[in-house]
Amino acid sequence: MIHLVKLLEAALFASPRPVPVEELTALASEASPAEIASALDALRVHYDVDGHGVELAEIGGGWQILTRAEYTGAIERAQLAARPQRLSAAALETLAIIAYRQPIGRMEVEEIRGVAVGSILKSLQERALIDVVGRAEGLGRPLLYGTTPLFLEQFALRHLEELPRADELAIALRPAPQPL
Amino acid sequence: MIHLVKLLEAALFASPRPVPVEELTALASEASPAEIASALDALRVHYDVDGHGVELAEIGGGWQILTRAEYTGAIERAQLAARPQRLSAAALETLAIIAYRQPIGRMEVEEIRGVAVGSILKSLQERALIDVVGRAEGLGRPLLYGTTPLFLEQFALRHLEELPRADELAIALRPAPQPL
Amino acid sequence: MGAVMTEEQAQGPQVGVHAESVTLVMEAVPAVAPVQPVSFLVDLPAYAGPLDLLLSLIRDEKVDIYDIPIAHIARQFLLRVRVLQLNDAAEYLELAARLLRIKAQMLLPRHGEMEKWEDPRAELVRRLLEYQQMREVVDILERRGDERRSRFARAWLQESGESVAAPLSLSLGELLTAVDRILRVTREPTVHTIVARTLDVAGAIAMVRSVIAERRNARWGELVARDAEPWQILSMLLALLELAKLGELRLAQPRPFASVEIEHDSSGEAA
Repeated sequence: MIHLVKLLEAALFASPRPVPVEELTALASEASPAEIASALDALRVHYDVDGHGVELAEIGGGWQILTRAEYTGAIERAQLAARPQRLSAAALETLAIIAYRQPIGRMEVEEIRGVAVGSILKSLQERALIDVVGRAEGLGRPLLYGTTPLFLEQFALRHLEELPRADELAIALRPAPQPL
Repeated sequence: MIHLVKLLEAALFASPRPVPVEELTALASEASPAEIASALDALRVHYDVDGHGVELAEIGGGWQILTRAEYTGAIERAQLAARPQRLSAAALETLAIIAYRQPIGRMEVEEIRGVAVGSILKSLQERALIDVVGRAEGLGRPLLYGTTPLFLEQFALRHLEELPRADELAIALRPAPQPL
Repeated sequence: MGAVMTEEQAQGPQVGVHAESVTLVMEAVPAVAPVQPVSFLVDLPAYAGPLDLLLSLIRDEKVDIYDIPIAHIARQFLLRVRVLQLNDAAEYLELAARLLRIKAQMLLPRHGEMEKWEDPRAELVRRLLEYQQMREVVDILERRGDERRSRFARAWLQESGESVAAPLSLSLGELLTAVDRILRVTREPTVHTIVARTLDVAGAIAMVRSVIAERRNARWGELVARDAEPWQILSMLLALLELAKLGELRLAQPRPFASVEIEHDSSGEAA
């Protein structure tokens, strides 16, 4: 590959979005637009003829290097198999509150976290980390949530009492005293 | 290029982070680890010999395609990508201590550095270079910190053992001089 | 500073010190003995902490780290703290106080058996070496970090919808961090800030010994500054009790709430 082609390859690789030709000319002021165009063409041909896992594509007025479609399925499957997902900070906080305060209703969790948690509860339930364990007394008999055996398994705990600093949290997360 | 090399190239291209070896193995279950290793080698040689704008690097327990250093200046000037900021001297000192002494608590870091590090720990944690890895026994059960995979990635380390051992440093700790 | 100085420090604020300004500074610090006027321009970079400042001082003055001329270095340290206007940084003042204490300890007469004499500088040397070792690692990290920063990774993010089917990665550390976040934002009264300050009983013992060796007696109020922090008061109290137990001094309080009187115990010496 000639220098200009290598420079374009590096730039397209490092850019977070498709790069229009005008911006590519800023890379090499000595190169004419025609030279840039022919270098792009050389890169495209190199990827196609030489047999690469990637290809050069023109998208939305710009140029971008993309993985070839035939490999995307295998890549996604490998990611799922090898790269475990992590919970978001919000989901972890919700999970922690439920772990230490169960059984607990959605409104109490929202009081502590200060934000709505409806969708988080749903996704934690889909992941089988929490489940509905009953209904509270009182108006509307709201659902109460608790952690599942899978939750204990995830943290290698035998039972809930093994959670560290339970005493501190029990105090901090105590329900507010009822008005008389 | 043979199929396996193209598949690996596509997977490495698709990922902004180093791809862990397990994920590469999951990519082609029919290929042996030796075949994966030799395919990676073929890709590395192809990039080097054929003259590409990118190269293959082994980092943080995985493999990653990176642009060659000689193009960084031009890419930055064309504003197609920006380099991350350097860490402050204080943050680097804190990171160095954690890398060598992990798991380590805040007070021990402060003892070595001679200054308070609370806010630095917080910002290193926000940048995902360190994380809480547990709690110490004893009063207050202080949090213990360790480095993350992103730390290895940002300092181009294959693994922690690539850092020199404490006794290999030029200033190995000597016993205090004997009184005359 | 040589190889240990980071680029960041080199780019940090530079303070040029002329002989005149040093003289002015000296007048403002009566506690520091006057030094020969500095007749050359000194460039002082920004420091990452008191140990960094002390270490570069040792390097600049070309003294042996295993045999630090403590009086001279303490004077230079205080001078730089003044010039760099680090007076408000407790960490710098704490180290300055430590240096002065070591200086006092060095002046103590070493009676009798020399083998039992412990170099008061030993702990400081150990800390300096440990710190210097860490700075070496910083150099390595900085070099590797710069190398990595000179290469770009793929920036474009492929769309991949979050799939519930993927296995979960959960650690107790993550859960505990979440717990800490909750504790910080919920009930503020239950969150205590614990100040990281260990007691320095050994330092207090050394100070009492040096005072008693010189004057035979002292009063509590003379050993503990009025604005002393709790850890200093506690350290002194423990030091006095320890020394009384060892028979090196006697403690007496003539009447309730009076300042405690500390007296050299000569009976212990005779025994």
